[in-house]
Amino acid sequence: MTSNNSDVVEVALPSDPKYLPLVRALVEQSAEVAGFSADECQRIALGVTEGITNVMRHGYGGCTHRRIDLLLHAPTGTFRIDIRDYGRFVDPDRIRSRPLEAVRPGGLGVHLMKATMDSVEYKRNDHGGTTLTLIKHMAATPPTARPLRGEGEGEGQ
Amino acid sequence: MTSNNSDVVEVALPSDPKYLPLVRALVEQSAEVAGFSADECQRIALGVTEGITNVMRHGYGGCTHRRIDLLLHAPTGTFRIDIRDYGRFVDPDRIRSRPLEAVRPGGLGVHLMKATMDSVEYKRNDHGGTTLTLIKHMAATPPTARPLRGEGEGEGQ
Amino acid sequence: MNVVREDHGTAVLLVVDGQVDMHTSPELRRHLRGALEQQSSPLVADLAGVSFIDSSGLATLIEALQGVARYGGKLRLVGLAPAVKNLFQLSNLTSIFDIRESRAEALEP
Amino acid sequence: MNVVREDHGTAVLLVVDGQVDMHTSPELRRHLRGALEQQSSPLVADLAGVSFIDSSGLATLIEALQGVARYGGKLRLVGLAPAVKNLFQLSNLTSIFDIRESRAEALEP
Ligand SMILES: Nc1ncnc2c1ncn2[C@@H]1O[C@H](COP(=O)(O)OP(=O)(O)O)[C@@H](O)[C@H]1O
Ligand SMILES: Nc1ncnc2c1ncn2[C@@H]1O[C@H](COP(=O)(O)OP(=O)(O)O)[C@@H](O)[C@H]1O
Repeated sequence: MTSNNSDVVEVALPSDPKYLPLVRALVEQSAEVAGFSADECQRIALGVTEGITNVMRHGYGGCTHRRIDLLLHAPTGTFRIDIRDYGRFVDPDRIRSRPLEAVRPGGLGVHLMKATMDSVEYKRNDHGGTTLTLIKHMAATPPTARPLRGEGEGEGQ
Repeated sequence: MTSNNSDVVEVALPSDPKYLPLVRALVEQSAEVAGFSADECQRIALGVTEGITNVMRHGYGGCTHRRIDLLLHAPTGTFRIDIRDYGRFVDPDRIRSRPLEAVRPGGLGVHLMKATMDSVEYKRNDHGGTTLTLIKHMAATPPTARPLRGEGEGEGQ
Repeated sequence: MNVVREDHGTAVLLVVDGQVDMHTSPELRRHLRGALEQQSSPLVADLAGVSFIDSSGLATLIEALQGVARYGGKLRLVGLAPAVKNLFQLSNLTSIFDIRESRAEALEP
Repeated sequence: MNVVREDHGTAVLLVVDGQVDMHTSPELRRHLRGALEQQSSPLVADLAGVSFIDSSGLATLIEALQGVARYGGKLRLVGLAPAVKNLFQLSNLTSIFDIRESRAEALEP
Protein backbone atom coordinates (compact mmCIF):
# COMPACT_ATOMS: atom_id res chain seq x y z
CA MET A 1 0.00 0.00 0.00
CA THR A 2 1.58 3.25 -1.09
CA SER A 3 -1.56 5.32 -0.95
CA ASN A 4 -3.66 6.09 2.07
CA ASN A 5 -7.01 7.39 1.10
CA SER A 6 -8.81 6.37 4.16
CA ASP A 7 -8.02 8.83 6.89
CA VAL A 8 -6.47 6.03 8.90
CA VAL A 9 -3.40 6.44 11.07
CA GLU A 10 -1.69 3.15 11.91
CA VAL A 11 0.61 2.76 14.89
CA ALA A 12 2.62 -0.22 16.12
CA LEU A 13 4.15 0.09 19.56
CA PRO A 14 5.74 -2.04 22.28
CA SER A 15 3.45 -3.14 25.14
CA ASP A 16 5.33 -0.93 27.59
CA PRO A 17 3.17 1.27 29.85
CA LYS A 18 5.70 4.08 29.40
CA TYR A 19 4.09 4.67 25.99
CA LEU A 20 0.62 5.35 27.45
CA PRO A 21 1.04 9.17 27.48
CA LEU A 22 2.14 8.99 23.83
CA VAL A 23 -0.97 6.97 22.98
CA ARG A 24 -3.18 9.51 24.74
CA ALA A 25 -1.54 12.42 22.90
CA LEU A 26 -2.16 10.57 19.64
CA VAL A 27 -5.77 9.75 20.46
CA GLU A 28 -6.58 13.26 21.67
CA GLN A 29 -5.08 14.79 18.52
CA SER A 30 -6.98 12.46 16.18
CA ALA A 31 -10.23 13.03 18.04
CA GLU A 32 -9.58 16.76 17.73
CA VAL A 33 -9.03 16.42 13.96
CA ALA A 34 -12.43 14.68 13.88
CA GLY A 35 -14.00 17.70 15.57
CA PHE A 36 -14.49 16.49 19.14
CA SER A 37 -14.34 19.02 21.99
CA ALA A 38 -11.40 19.05 24.41
CA ASP A 39 -13.58 17.35 27.07
CA GLU A 40 -14.70 14.62 24.71
CA CYS A 41 -11.10 14.09 23.53
CA GLN A 42 -10.06 13.52 27.16
CA ARG A 43 -12.83 11.01 27.76
CA ILE A 44 -11.97 9.13 24.58
CA ALA A 45 -8.32 9.04 25.71
CA LEU A 46 -9.47 7.51 29.00
CA GLY A 47 -11.48 4.80 27.24
CA VAL A 48 -8.56 3.94 24.96
CA THR A 49 -6.13 3.89 27.91
CA GLU A 50 -8.33 1.32 29.65
CA GLY A 51 -8.45 -0.86 26.55
CA ILE A 52 -4.68 -0.79 26.02
CA THR A 53 -3.93 -1.23 29.73
CA ASN A 54 -5.99 -4.45 29.68
CA VAL A 55 -3.99 -5.77 26.73
CA MET A 56 -0.71 -4.96 28.53
CA ARG A 57 -1.87 -6.43 31.84
CA HIS A 58 -4.13 -9.36 30.91
CA GLY A 59 -3.45 -10.02 27.22
CA TYR A 60 0.35 -9.93 27.55
CA GLY A 61 0.62 -10.60 31.30
CA GLY A 62 2.71 -7.50 31.89
CA CYS A 63 5.37 -8.35 29.32
CA THR A 64 6.65 -5.00 27.98
CA HIS A 65 8.10 -5.96 24.59
CA ARG A 66 5.15 -7.48 22.77
CA ARG A 67 3.53 -5.65 19.90
CA ILE A 68 0.28 -3.68 20.00
CA ASP A 69 -1.23 -2.14 16.86
CA LEU A 70 -3.55 0.83 16.87
CA LEU A 71 -5.66 1.80 13.89
CA LEU A 72 -7.07 5.27 14.36
CA HIS A 73 -9.90 6.21 12.07
CA ALA A 74 -11.34 9.64 12.66
CA PRO A 75 -13.52 11.09 9.92
CA THR A 76 -15.51 14.16 10.97
CA GLY A 77 -17.93 13.36 13.78
CA THR A 78 -16.72 9.88 14.66
CA PHE A 79 -13.71 8.38 16.33
CA ARG A 80 -12.84 4.72 15.93
CA ILE A 81 -9.83 2.83 17.19
CA ASP A 82 -8.91 -0.80 16.71
CA ILE A 83 -6.53 -2.17 19.33
CA ARG A 84 -4.94 -5.31 17.92
CA ASP A 85 -2.87 -7.71 19.98
CA TYR A 86 -0.87 -10.80 19.07
CA GLY A 87 -1.78 -12.80 22.17
CA ARG A 88 -4.57 -15.33 22.22
CA PHE A 89 -8.25 -14.76 21.61
CA VAL A 90 -10.10 -13.88 24.79
CA ASP A 91 -13.67 -15.02 25.17
CA PRO A 92 -15.58 -11.71 25.45
CA ASP A 93 -17.81 -13.36 28.08
CA ARG A 94 -14.81 -13.57 30.37
CA ILE A 95 -14.27 -9.83 30.10
CA ARG A 96 -16.89 -8.22 32.22
CA SER A 97 -17.15 -5.25 34.49
CA ARG A 98 -17.86 -6.00 38.12
CA PRO A 99 -20.84 -4.57 40.01
CA LEU A 100 -19.85 -1.09 41.17
CA GLU A 101 -21.35 -1.60 44.64
CA ALA A 102 -18.48 -3.83 45.72
CA VAL A 103 -15.80 -1.27 46.50
CA ARG A 104 -12.47 -2.93 45.81
CA PRO A 105 -9.35 -2.03 43.88
CA GLY A 106 -9.43 -3.22 40.27
CA GLY A 107 -12.23 -4.22 37.99
CA LEU A 108 -13.14 -0.69 36.87
CA GLY A 109 -11.43 -0.69 33.45
CA VAL A 110 -14.14 -2.33 31.36
CA HIS A 111 -16.78 -0.27 33.11
CA LEU A 112 -14.95 2.98 32.25
CA MET A 113 -14.39 1.88 28.67
CA LYS A 114 -18.14 1.32 28.27
CA ALA A 115 -18.96 4.58 30.07
CA THR A 116 -16.71 6.67 27.82
CA MET A 117 -17.30 5.00 24.43
CA ASP A 118 -20.46 4.25 22.44
CA SER A 119 -19.36 0.82 21.31
CA VAL A 120 -16.91 -1.74 22.74
CA GLU A 121 -16.37 -4.91 20.74
CA TYR A 122 -13.92 -7.82 20.96
CA LYS A 123 -13.11 -9.95 17.89
CA ARG A 124 -10.57 -12.66 17.09
CA ASN A 125 -8.04 -11.33 14.57
CA ASP A 126 -5.98 -12.93 11.76
CA HIS A 127 -2.96 -13.20 14.04
CA GLY A 128 -4.73 -15.38 16.61
CA GLY A 129 -5.03 -12.49 19.04
CA THR A 130 -7.85 -10.16 19.96
CA THR A 131 -8.89 -6.91 18.29
CA LEU A 132 -10.79 -4.53 20.51
CA THR A 133 -12.78 -1.91 18.61
CA LEU A 134 -13.86 1.26 20.38
CA ILE A 135 -16.19 3.76 18.72
CA LYS A 136 -17.36 7.18 19.81
CA HIS A 137 -19.82 9.39 17.94
CA MET A 138 -20.11 13.12 18.39
CA ALA A 139 -22.86 14.26 20.73
CA ALA A 140 -24.66 16.04 17.86
CA THR A 141 -25.50 12.74 16.17
CA PRO A 142 -26.41 10.24 18.89
CA PRO A 143 -26.30 6.74 17.40
CA THR A 144 -29.30 5.62 19.43
CA ALA A 145 -31.63 8.37 18.21
CA ARG A 146 -32.60 6.47 15.07
CA PRO A 147 -35.32 3.84 15.60
CA LEU A 148 -34.44 0.44 14.22
CA ARG A 149 -36.56 -0.11 11.14
CA GLY A 150 -39.36 -2.64 11.58
CA GLU A 151 -38.47 -3.55 15.13
CA GLY A 152 -41.33 -3.87 17.63
CA GLU A 153 -43.90 -2.95 15.02
CA GLY A 154 -43.40 -5.54 12.31
CA GLU A 155 -45.73 -8.25 11.05
CA GLY A 156 -44.67 -10.69 13.71
CA GLN A 157 -46.03 -8.66 16.59
CA MET B 1 6.77 -9.65 13.89
CA THR B 2 4.77 -10.20 17.04
CA SER B 3 7.38 -8.94 19.46
CA ASN B 4 8.78 -5.48 19.70
CA ASN B 5 11.93 -5.46 21.68
CA SER B 6 13.43 -2.44 20.15
CA ASP B 7 11.77 0.60 21.65
CA VAL B 8 10.49 1.54 18.21
CA VAL B 9 7.11 3.11 17.58
CA GLU B 10 5.97 2.80 13.95
CA VAL B 11 3.37 5.09 12.45
CA ALA B 12 1.82 5.15 8.97
CA LEU B 13 -0.24 8.20 8.11
CA PRO B 14 -1.78 9.97 5.12
CA SER B 15 0.22 12.88 3.65
CA ASP B 16 -2.39 15.36 4.81
CA PRO B 17 -1.07 18.47 6.63
CA LYS B 18 -4.01 18.20 9.04
CA TYR B 19 -2.05 15.41 10.75
CA LEU B 20 0.94 17.65 11.53
CA PRO B 21 -0.21 18.50 15.10
CA LEU B 22 -0.69 14.77 15.73
CA VAL B 23 2.84 14.09 14.52
CA ARG B 24 4.22 16.80 16.79
CA ALA B 25 2.36 15.42 19.80
CA LEU B 26 3.80 11.98 19.02
CA VAL B 27 7.33 13.29 18.56
CA GLU B 28 7.24 15.42 21.71
CA GLN B 29 5.97 12.50 23.77
CA SER B 30 8.62 10.09 22.47
CA ALA B 31 11.37 12.63 23.01
CA GLU B 32 10.06 13.10 26.54
CA VAL B 33 10.16 9.33 27.15
CA ALA B 34 13.81 9.50 26.03
CA GLY B 35 14.48 12.13 28.69
CA PHE B 36 14.65 15.35 26.66
CA SER B 37 13.58 18.62 28.27
CA ALA B 38 10.37 20.35 27.20
CA ASP B 39 12.41 22.91 25.21
CA GLU B 40 14.38 20.23 23.42
CA CYS B 41 11.17 18.30 22.67
CA GLN B 42 9.74 21.41 21.01
CA ARG B 43 12.84 21.92 18.88
CA ILE B 44 12.83 18.28 17.82
CA ALA B 45 9.14 18.61 16.88
CA LEU B 46 10.06 21.61 14.70
CA GLY B 47 12.81 19.70 12.91
CA VAL B 48 10.49 16.74 12.25
CA THR B 49 7.70 19.06 11.05
CA GLU B 50 10.08 20.54 8.47
CA GLY B 51 11.11 17.10 7.24
CA ILE B 52 7.52 15.87 6.87
CA THR B 53 6.32 19.14 5.36
CA ASN B 54 8.95 18.75 2.64
CA VAL B 55 7.72 15.23 1.85
CA MET B 56 4.12 16.49 1.64
CA ARG B 57 5.03 19.52 -0.47
CA HIS B 58 7.92 18.38 -2.66
CA GLY B 59 7.95 14.57 -2.42
CA TYR B 60 4.20 14.16 -3.00
CA GLY B 61 3.50 17.53 -4.68
CA GLY B 62 0.77 18.43 -2.20
CA CYS B 63 -1.24 15.23 -2.72
CA THR B 64 -2.92 14.50 0.62
CA HIS B 65 -3.63 10.76 0.39
CA ARG B 66 -0.20 9.26 -0.12
CA ARG B 67 1.43 7.30 2.66
CA ILE B 68 4.18 8.48 5.00
CA ASP B 69 5.82 6.16 7.53
CA LEU B 70 7.49 7.33 10.69
CA LEU B 71 9.80 5.13 12.74
CA LEU B 72 10.41 6.68 16.12
CA HIS B 73 13.30 5.29 18.06
CA ALA B 74 13.94 6.94 21.38
CA PRO B 75 16.16 5.09 23.84
CA THR B 76 17.33 7.21 26.78
CA GLY B 77 19.43 10.15 25.64
CA THR B 78 18.79 9.94 21.90
CA PHE B 79 15.91 10.59 19.57
CA ARG B 80 15.86 9.18 16.07
CA ILE B 81 13.13 9.34 13.47
CA ASP B 82 13.02 7.84 10.00
CA ILE B 83 10.59 9.54 7.64
CA ARG B 84 9.89 7.13 4.78
CA ASP B 85 8.02 8.12 1.64
CA TYR B 86 6.83 6.12 -1.36
CA GLY B 87 7.64 8.78 -3.94
CA ARG B 88 10.85 8.78 -5.93
CA PHE B 89 14.39 9.05 -4.68
CA VAL B 90 15.53 12.66 -4.41
CA ASP B 91 19.15 13.44 -5.05
CA PRO B 92 20.31 14.88 -1.70
CA ASP B 93 22.41 17.41 -3.63
CA ARG B 94 19.19 18.97 -4.90
CA ILE B 95 17.96 19.49 -1.36
CA ARG B 96 19.85 22.41 0.01
CA SER B 97 19.19 25.34 2.28
CA ARG B 98 19.50 28.74 0.68
CA PRO B 99 21.82 31.47 2.01
CA LEU B 100 20.00 33.21 4.85
CA GLU B 101 21.05 36.67 3.66
CA ALA B 102 18.52 36.61 0.81
CA VAL B 103 15.31 37.45 2.64
CA ARG B 104 12.51 35.74 0.74
CA PRO B 105 9.59 33.50 1.61
CA GLY B 106 10.45 29.81 1.47
CA GLY B 107 13.69 27.93 1.57
CA LEU B 108 14.05 27.88 5.35
CA GLY B 109 12.90 24.30 6.01
CA VAL B 110 16.17 22.45 5.42
CA HIS B 111 18.05 25.12 7.32
CA LEU B 112 15.77 24.72 10.36
CA MET B 113 15.99 20.93 10.18
CA LYS B 114 19.78 21.15 10.33
CA ALA B 115 19.68 23.80 13.06
CA THR B 116 17.42 21.72 15.32
CA MET B 117 18.84 18.21 14.73
CA ASP B 118 22.34 16.75 15.03
CA SER B 119 22.13 14.65 11.90
CA VAL B 120 20.03 14.92 8.71
CA GLU B 121 20.45 12.16 6.15
CA TYR B 122 18.60 11.19 2.95
CA LYS B 123 18.70 7.60 1.62
CA ARG B 124 16.91 5.70 -1.12
CA ASN B 125 14.56 3.12 0.44
CA ASP B 126 13.30 -0.32 -0.65
CA HIS B 127 10.09 1.19 -1.98
CA GLY B 128 11.85 3.47 -4.47
CA GLY B 129 11.20 6.50 -2.32
CA THR B 130 13.33 8.49 0.08
CA THR B 131 13.96 7.89 3.77
CA LEU B 132 15.00 10.93 5.73
CA THR B 133 16.70 10.12 9.03
CA LEU B 134 16.86 12.79 11.73
CA ILE B 135 18.86 12.26 14.92
CA LYS B 136 19.17 14.33 18.05
CA HIS B 137 21.40 13.55 21.04
CA MET B 138 20.89 14.90 24.50
CA ALA B 139 22.98 17.93 25.38
CA ALA B 140 24.68 16.03 28.24
CA THR B 141 26.43 13.64 25.83
CA PRO B 142 27.53 15.66 22.79
CA PRO B 143 28.27 13.23 19.96
CA THR B 144 31.28 15.24 18.83
CA ALA B 145 33.04 15.17 22.19
CA ARG B 146 34.59 11.75 21.61
CA PRO B 147 37.74 11.76 19.45
CA LEU B 148 37.65 9.19 16.67
CA ARG B 149 40.10 6.44 17.59
CA GLY B 150 43.29 6.38 15.53
CA GLU B 151 42.39 9.37 13.42
CA GLY B 152 45.09 11.92 12.87
CA GLU B 153 47.53 10.03 15.09
CA GLY B 154 47.69 6.58 13.56
CA GLU B 155 50.59 4.80 11.90
CA GLY B 156 49.72 6.08 8.49
CA GLN B 157 50.27 9.74 9.31
CA MET C 1 3.82 11.90 37.40
CA ASN C 2 5.46 13.42 40.45
CA VAL C 3 4.57 13.05 44.14
CA VAL C 4 5.78 15.42 46.86
CA ARG C 5 5.21 14.50 50.51
CA GLU C 6 4.65 17.03 53.29
CA ASP C 7 4.37 16.04 56.95
CA HIS C 8 2.03 18.03 59.21
CA GLY C 9 2.21 16.26 62.58
CA THR C 10 0.40 12.94 62.17
CA ALA C 11 -1.21 14.29 59.02
CA VAL C 12 0.53 13.58 55.72
CA LEU C 13 -0.08 15.51 52.51
CA LEU C 14 0.81 13.95 49.17
CA VAL C 15 0.82 16.48 46.34
CA VAL C 16 0.38 14.58 43.10
CA ASP C 17 1.19 16.05 39.68
CA GLY C 18 0.88 14.80 36.12
CA GLN C 19 -0.67 11.64 34.71
CA VAL C 20 -1.61 8.63 36.86
CA ASP C 21 -1.85 5.42 34.84
CA MET C 22 -0.53 1.85 34.79
CA HIS C 23 2.97 3.25 34.26
CA THR C 24 2.98 5.69 37.18
CA SER C 25 0.47 4.30 39.71
CA PRO C 26 3.10 1.98 41.29
CA GLU C 27 4.98 5.10 42.41
CA LEU C 28 1.84 6.65 43.86
CA ARG C 29 1.17 3.35 45.64
CA ARG C 30 4.69 3.45 47.17
CA HIS C 31 4.04 6.89 48.61
CA LEU C 32 0.64 5.91 49.95
CA ARG C 33 2.01 2.71 51.52
CA GLY C 34 4.77 4.67 53.22
CA ALA C 35 2.18 6.86 54.91
CA LEU C 36 -0.02 3.85 55.75
CA GLU C 37 2.88 2.09 57.46
CA GLN C 38 3.25 5.11 59.75
CA GLN C 39 -0.50 5.06 60.36
CA SER C 40 -0.70 8.69 59.21
CA SER C 41 -4.09 10.35 59.64
CA PRO C 42 -5.52 12.19 57.96
CA LEU C 43 -3.73 11.01 54.85
CA VAL C 44 -4.46 13.70 52.24
CA ALA C 45 -3.92 13.40 48.49
CA ASP C 46 -3.99 16.73 46.66
CA LEU C 47 -4.83 15.93 43.05
CA ALA C 48 -4.96 19.53 41.77
CA GLY C 49 -2.00 18.92 39.47
CA VAL C 50 -3.35 15.65 38.08
CA SER C 51 -4.23 16.06 34.40
CA PHE C 52 -5.13 12.42 33.86
CA ILE C 53 -6.10 9.45 36.03
CA ASP C 54 -7.40 6.04 34.96
CA SER C 55 -8.75 2.91 36.67
CA SER C 56 -5.29 1.89 37.92
CA GLY C 57 -5.05 5.26 39.71
CA LEU C 58 -8.50 4.77 41.20
CA ALA C 59 -7.56 1.23 42.29
CA THR C 60 -4.51 2.65 44.07
CA LEU C 61 -6.66 5.15 45.95
CA ILE C 62 -9.24 2.49 46.89
CA GLU C 63 -6.40 0.35 48.26
CA ALA C 64 -5.29 3.29 50.42
CA LEU C 65 -8.86 3.80 51.62
CA GLN C 66 -8.95 0.17 52.78
CA GLY C 67 -5.49 0.65 54.29
CA VAL C 68 -6.44 3.60 56.54
CA ALA C 69 -9.66 1.80 57.57
CA ARG C 70 -7.50 -0.97 59.04
CA TYR C 71 -6.08 1.37 61.72
CA GLY C 72 -9.10 3.64 61.98
CA GLY C 73 -7.44 6.49 60.07
CA LYS C 74 -8.83 8.88 57.49
CA LEU C 75 -8.06 9.34 53.78
CA ARG C 76 -9.11 12.62 52.15
CA LEU C 77 -8.90 13.88 48.61
CA VAL C 78 -8.68 17.51 47.54
CA GLY C 79 -8.18 19.59 44.38
CA LEU C 80 -10.12 17.39 41.95
CA ALA C 81 -10.33 19.05 38.53
CA PRO C 82 -13.71 18.74 36.74
CA ALA C 83 -12.51 15.86 34.54
CA VAL C 84 -11.18 13.98 37.58
CA LYS C 85 -14.38 14.60 39.53
CA ASN C 86 -16.30 13.30 36.53
CA LEU C 87 -14.23 10.10 36.59
CA PHE C 88 -15.11 9.54 40.26
CA GLN C 89 -18.76 10.01 39.36
CA LEU C 90 -18.57 7.58 36.44
CA SER C 91 -17.04 5.04 38.82
CA ASN C 92 -19.61 5.58 41.53
CA LEU C 93 -16.90 6.64 43.98
CA THR C 94 -17.90 10.17 45.03
CA SER C 95 -19.82 8.95 48.08
CA ILE C 96 -17.12 6.46 49.10
CA PHE C 97 -14.27 8.98 49.19
CA ASP C 98 -14.07 11.97 51.51
CA ILE C 99 -13.57 14.77 48.96
CA ARG C 100 -12.73 18.20 50.39
CA GLU C 101 -12.71 21.67 48.89
CA SER C 102 -9.46 23.05 50.32
CA ARG C 103 -6.14 21.73 51.53
CA ALA C 104 -6.54 23.39 54.93
CA GLU C 105 -9.91 21.73 55.43
CA ALA C 106 -8.57 18.38 54.30
CA LEU C 107 -5.68 18.56 56.80
CA GLU C 108 -7.89 19.20 59.84
CA PRO C 109 -7.65 16.40 62.44
CA MET D 1 -4.97 28.06 14.61
CA ASN D 2 -7.30 31.00 14.98
CA VAL D 3 -6.91 34.60 13.78
CA VAL D 4 -8.96 37.52 15.10
CA ARG D 5 -8.77 40.89 13.33
CA GLU D 6 -9.13 44.24 15.10
CA ASP D 7 -9.21 47.54 13.20
CA HIS D 8 -7.68 50.60 14.85
CA GLY D 9 -8.00 53.37 12.24
CA THR D 10 -5.53 52.56 9.46
CA ALA D 11 -3.77 50.19 11.83
CA VAL D 12 -4.82 46.54 11.79
CA LEU D 13 -4.13 44.06 14.57
CA LEU D 14 -4.18 40.33 13.85
CA VAL D 15 -4.29 38.23 17.02
CA VAL D 16 -2.98 34.78 16.15
CA ASP D 17 -3.56 31.72 18.35
CA GLY D 18 -2.49 28.11 18.13
CA GLN D 19 -0.15 26.32 15.76
CA VAL D 20 1.05 27.82 12.48
CA ASP D 21 2.22 25.18 10.00
CA MET D 22 1.65 24.03 6.41
CA HIS D 23 -1.94 23.19 7.36
CA THR D 24 -2.87 26.53 8.89
CA SER D 25 -0.55 29.11 7.27
CA PRO D 26 -2.89 29.56 4.24
CA GLU D 27 -5.48 30.98 6.62
CA LEU D 28 -2.95 33.34 8.19
CA ARG D 29 -1.93 34.39 4.66
CA ARG D 30 -5.57 35.18 3.81
CA HIS D 31 -5.85 37.49 6.79
CA LEU D 32 -2.55 39.21 6.04
CA ARG D 33 -3.48 39.68 2.35
CA GLY D 34 -6.81 41.22 3.35
CA ALA D 35 -4.97 43.85 5.38
CA LEU D 36 -2.39 44.38 2.63
CA GLU D 37 -5.10 45.02 0.03
CA GLN D 38 -6.39 47.83 2.23
CA GLN D 39 -2.85 49.13 2.60
CA SER D 40 -3.19 48.95 6.37
CA SER D 41 -0.31 50.42 8.36
CA PRO D 42 0.98 49.53 10.79
CA LEU D 43 -0.06 45.93 10.23
CA VAL D 44 0.51 44.25 13.59
CA ALA D 45 0.61 40.50 14.23
CA ASP D 46 0.27 39.55 17.90
CA LEU D 47 1.79 36.08 18.24
CA ALA D 48 1.41 35.75 22.03
CA GLY D 49 -1.01 32.82 21.60
CA VAL D 50 1.16 30.99 19.08
CA SER D 51 2.49 27.77 20.59
CA PHE D 52 4.16 26.55 17.40
CA ILE D 53 5.36 28.11 14.16
CA ASP D 54 7.45 26.56 11.40
CA SER D 55 9.11 27.69 8.16
CA SER D 56 5.77 27.96 6.34
CA GLY D 57 4.62 30.42 9.02
CA LEU D 58 7.83 32.39 8.68
CA ALA D 59 7.46 32.42 4.87
CA THR D 60 3.94 33.85 5.28
CA LEU D 61 5.26 36.65 7.49
CA ILE D 62 8.14 37.42 5.09
CA GLU D 63 5.62 37.66 2.26
CA ALA D 64 3.63 40.20 4.31
CA LEU D 65 6.80 42.16 5.02
CA GLN D 66 7.43 42.42 1.28
CA GLY D 67 3.77 43.31 0.80
CA VAL D 68 3.76 46.33 3.15
CA ALA D 69 7.07 47.51 1.66
CA ARG D 70 5.32 47.86 -1.72
CA TYR D 71 3.09 50.64 -0.39
CA GLY D 72 5.53 52.06 2.13
CA GLY D 73 3.64 50.57 5.10
CA LYS D 74 4.91 48.94 8.27
CA LEU D 75 4.62 45.39 9.59
CA ARG D 76 5.24 44.81 13.28
CA LEU D 77 5.32 41.69 15.43
CA VAL D 78 4.54 41.50 19.13
CA GLY D 79 4.13 38.87 21.85
CA LEU D 80 6.80 36.41 20.72
CA ALA D 81 7.18 33.59 23.25
CA PRO D 82 10.79 32.48 23.95
CA ALA D 83 10.53 29.47 21.62
CA VAL D 84 9.16 31.65 18.81
CA LYS D 85 11.84 34.30 19.36
CA ASN D 86 14.41 31.50 19.22
CA LEU D 87 13.03 30.38 15.86
CA PHE D 88 13.42 33.91 14.47
CA GLN D 89 17.02 33.89 15.70
CA LEU D 90 17.75 30.49 14.14
CA SER D 91 16.38 31.87 10.86
CA ASN D 92 18.39 35.10 11.04
CA LEU D 93 15.18 37.14 10.98
CA THR D 94 15.31 39.15 14.22
CA SER D 95 16.93 42.15 12.52
CA ILE D 96 14.66 42.00 9.47
CA PHE D 97 11.39 42.12 11.42
CA ASP D 98 10.26 45.01 13.62
CA ILE D 99 9.62 43.14 16.88
CA ARG D 100 7.90 45.16 19.63
CA GLU D 101 7.42 44.54 23.32
CA SER D 102 3.80 45.59 23.77
CA ARG D 103 0.65 45.77 21.68
CA ALA D 104 0.22 49.50 22.41
CA GLU D 105 3.75 50.23 21.20
CA ALA D 106 3.22 48.08 18.11
CA LEU D 107 0.03 49.95 17.20
CA GLU D 108 1.62 53.43 17.30
CA PRO D 109 1.54 55.15 13.91
N1 LIG E 1 -7.30 -8.03 26.98
C1 LIG E 1 -7.71 -8.91 27.93
N2 LIG E 1 -7.29 -10.19 27.90
C2 LIG E 1 -7.68 -11.08 28.83
N3 LIG E 1 -8.52 -10.79 29.85
C3 LIG E 1 -8.98 -9.53 29.95
C4 LIG E 1 -8.61 -8.53 29.00
N4 LIG E 1 -9.25 -7.39 29.36
C5 LIG E 1 -9.95 -7.67 30.46
N5 LIG E 1 -9.82 -8.95 30.83
C6 LIG E 1 -10.48 -9.63 31.97
O1 LIG E 1 -11.61 -8.86 32.36
C7 LIG E 1 -11.50 -8.46 33.75
C8 LIG E 1 -12.08 -7.07 33.98
O2 LIG E 1 -11.23 -6.06 33.43
P1 LIG E 1 -11.19 -4.61 34.05
O3 LIG E 1 -12.59 -4.15 34.25
O4 LIG E 1 -10.33 -3.78 33.17
O5 LIG E 1 -10.53 -4.76 35.50
P2 LIG E 1 -9.04 -5.06 35.96
O6 LIG E 1 -8.17 -5.00 34.75
O7 LIG E 1 -8.74 -4.01 36.96
O8 LIG E 1 -9.10 -6.43 36.57
C9 LIG E 1 -10.02 -8.56 34.06
O9 LIG E 1 -9.76 -8.80 35.43
C10 LIG E 1 -9.58 -9.74 33.18
O10 LIG E 1 -9.84 -10.96 33.80
N1 LIG F 1 11.33 15.59 0.11
C1 LIG F 1 11.76 16.38 -0.91
N2 LIG F 1 11.58 15.94 -2.18
C2 LIG F 1 12.02 16.69 -3.22
N3 LIG F 1 12.62 17.89 -3.09
C3 LIG F 1 12.82 18.38 -1.86
C4 LIG F 1 12.38 17.66 -0.69
N4 LIG F 1 12.73 18.37 0.38
C5 LIG F 1 13.32 19.50 -0.06
N5 LIG F 1 13.38 19.52 -1.42
C6 LIG F 1 13.98 20.59 -2.26
O1 LIG F 1 14.87 21.37 -1.44
C7 LIG F 1 14.46 22.75 -1.45
C8 LIG F 1 14.72 23.42 -0.11
O2 LIG F 1 13.78 22.96 0.84
P1 LIG F 1 13.36 23.88 2.06
O3 LIG F 1 14.60 24.45 2.69
O4 LIG F 1 12.50 23.08 2.96
O5 LIG F 1 12.55 25.11 1.44
P2 LIG F 1 11.09 25.18 0.78
O6 LIG F 1 10.43 23.88 1.05
O7 LIG F 1 10.45 26.32 1.49
O8 LIG F 1 11.34 25.44 -0.66
C9 LIG F 1 13.02 22.73 -1.87
O9 LIG F 1 12.61 23.93 -2.50
C10 LIG F 1 12.96 21.54 -2.82
O10 LIG F 1 13.35 21.90 -4.11
